[in-house]
Amino acid sequence: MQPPEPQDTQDDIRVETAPRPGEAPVEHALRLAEALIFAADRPVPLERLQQFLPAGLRAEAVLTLLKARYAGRGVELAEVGGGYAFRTAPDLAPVLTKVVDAPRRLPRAAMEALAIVAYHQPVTRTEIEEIRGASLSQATLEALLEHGLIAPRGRKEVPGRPVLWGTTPRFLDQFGLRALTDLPRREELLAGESTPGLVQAA
Amino acid sequence: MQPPEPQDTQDDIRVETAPRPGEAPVEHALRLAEALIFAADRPVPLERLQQFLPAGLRAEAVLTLLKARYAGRGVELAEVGGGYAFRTAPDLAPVLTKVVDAPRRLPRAAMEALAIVAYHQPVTRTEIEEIRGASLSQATLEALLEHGLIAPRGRKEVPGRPVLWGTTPRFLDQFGLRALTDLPRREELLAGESTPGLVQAA
Amino acid sequence: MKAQTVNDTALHLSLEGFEGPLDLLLDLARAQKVDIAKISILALVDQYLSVIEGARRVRLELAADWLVMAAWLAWLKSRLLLPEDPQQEEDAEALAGQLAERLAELERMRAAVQWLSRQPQLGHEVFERGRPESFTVTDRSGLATELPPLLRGYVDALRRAAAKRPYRPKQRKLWTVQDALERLARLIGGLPDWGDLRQFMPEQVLDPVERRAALASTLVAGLEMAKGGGVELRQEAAFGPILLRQKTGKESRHAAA
Repeated sequence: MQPPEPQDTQDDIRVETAPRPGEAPVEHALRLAEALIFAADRPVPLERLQQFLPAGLRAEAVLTLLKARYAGRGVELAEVGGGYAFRTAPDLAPVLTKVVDAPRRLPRAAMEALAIVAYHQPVTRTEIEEIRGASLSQATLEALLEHGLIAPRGRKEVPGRPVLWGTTPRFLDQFGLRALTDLPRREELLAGESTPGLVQAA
Repeated sequence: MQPPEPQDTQDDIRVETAPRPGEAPVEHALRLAEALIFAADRPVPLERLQQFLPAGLRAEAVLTLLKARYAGRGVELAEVGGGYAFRTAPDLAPVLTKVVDAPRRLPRAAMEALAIVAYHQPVTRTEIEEIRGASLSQATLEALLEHGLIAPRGRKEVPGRPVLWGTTPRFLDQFGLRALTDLPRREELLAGESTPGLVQAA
Repeated sequence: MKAQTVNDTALHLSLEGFEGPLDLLLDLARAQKVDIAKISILALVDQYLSVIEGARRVRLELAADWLVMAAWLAWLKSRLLLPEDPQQEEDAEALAGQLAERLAELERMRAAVQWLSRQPQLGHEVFERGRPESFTVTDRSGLATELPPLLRGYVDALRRAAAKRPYRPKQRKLWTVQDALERLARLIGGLPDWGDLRQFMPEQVLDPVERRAALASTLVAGLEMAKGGGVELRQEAAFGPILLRQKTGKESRHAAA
């Protein structure tokens, strides 16, 4: 029996196991990383894995090995927003959608609003509407919130103090991005876009 | 996030994906089985997998190969409850287990009984009941014993020779006391109270 | 949904399916040129206005924002074509530039949607583990204890027990006449002379009420013994001490009341 301690007892404690007899430390680390990421219900941050590794082993190195081991398999190691996760190979999707019910795809208005939040965050609802040139329905906003793709990021210090919206790690995970910088740069979005000088031929 | 498997509606639909260029049919079946079992929210029965395999391939054979591929790894293919599922290797589960302390509180009756033992020890169960003005359940007494907070201190030489109870060192430890004398005196607790019964009860 | 053929001469364009003036403008601009940055604002204005006119012929009521945009574009066109002074022309060009930039930004966001839609999406093209395992174990064996609840429990218990007990006045231990008779009979023999009645009272009685009762009992006992002739009593003054002695032979036989 331990005295009361309502905190996680392991977040700041290094936990290590010895490799099994005849098992190389790297192999043991690989097995641990594999089990940890496999079991988790969300991407595992690098630091979380590092906690379980002996001092000499870097989590990045272990993950690189693990990624190589899973390359080309039915399940692959992916780096997504917030950490590492196993994901099924995209070419197998036609079969998997028969087994696992896919959530409904986002409607066009929601995708546009999401793209605007991703590129203009933090951004208010009014600003989204200005960019789209159309009003944003409450249902659309709620769909994005419900999917956990956007979240409030404080308020804008203007009259009315409207909520500012930003994307979540779940957004990155949803689209297989490691970070927002994985998105194409704004200037690259329009093919052949040059400096927007207006040619005003009458 | 996933709605339940739409099992019944699709049992008779055969969906196959073609092997990728240069991929052996067996290798493709392995990848498919791997992804299918990974993504399913329940163990995958043999027949379900068979549905997605080309006519010449037996699901048993594919699963035997897959099992061999995962043998000794951090994650293993296990046959559980009517189907196949991935499961963390048993030797790693304890390492990954995170213990969250959620200490319980003593119920009120136990707390009162414990306080009476602390102030009146050595004391019989009947005496505790008299002081509390309420009966003391066996469960309450046992809870205190189980937590090691009280212990027998001989018997009272009256008819029936009832057990006398006293507090333990663990009691002091649990409440952060160096000695019983660290407890406030009864008069300090009841300062300013002149209920006649109280004097008698003491 | 967008059944349209953008053509300078004949425009058969329905507003259905457009999400607002900007959406329509962008569609018109796209038809004009591949590079959105190089569109002709004047041509765009003409196209927009003719679409709106066409729509008004079919349907009188048009949402206000379509008309506001039409009015603004007509004004912009007039400024671009017939500036009253060079300063106004500059302003008009800046406004036209802003419009072009708004259209370009909307186009960029549409491109971003395209890009995102091509990404393998979780739950559509790639799947996460269907049945994650949890390695979190809740240890409930510990005991949360603090001293204050213990002390409060004690006080509560005592208070509750006290409240339950019915109030009984303290029982008085009264010195009965019988007690006094016994004590007098035992002590009087050892007294050589007159003694104060109070000497024969029990020493252990300290409560004032009980002392007065004992005094009364002792007096009654003395009178009782005097009646039998065993002792005699005397009081020199009102409220003075009452004296008492064993009766000896035929001597004085006055008794005090």
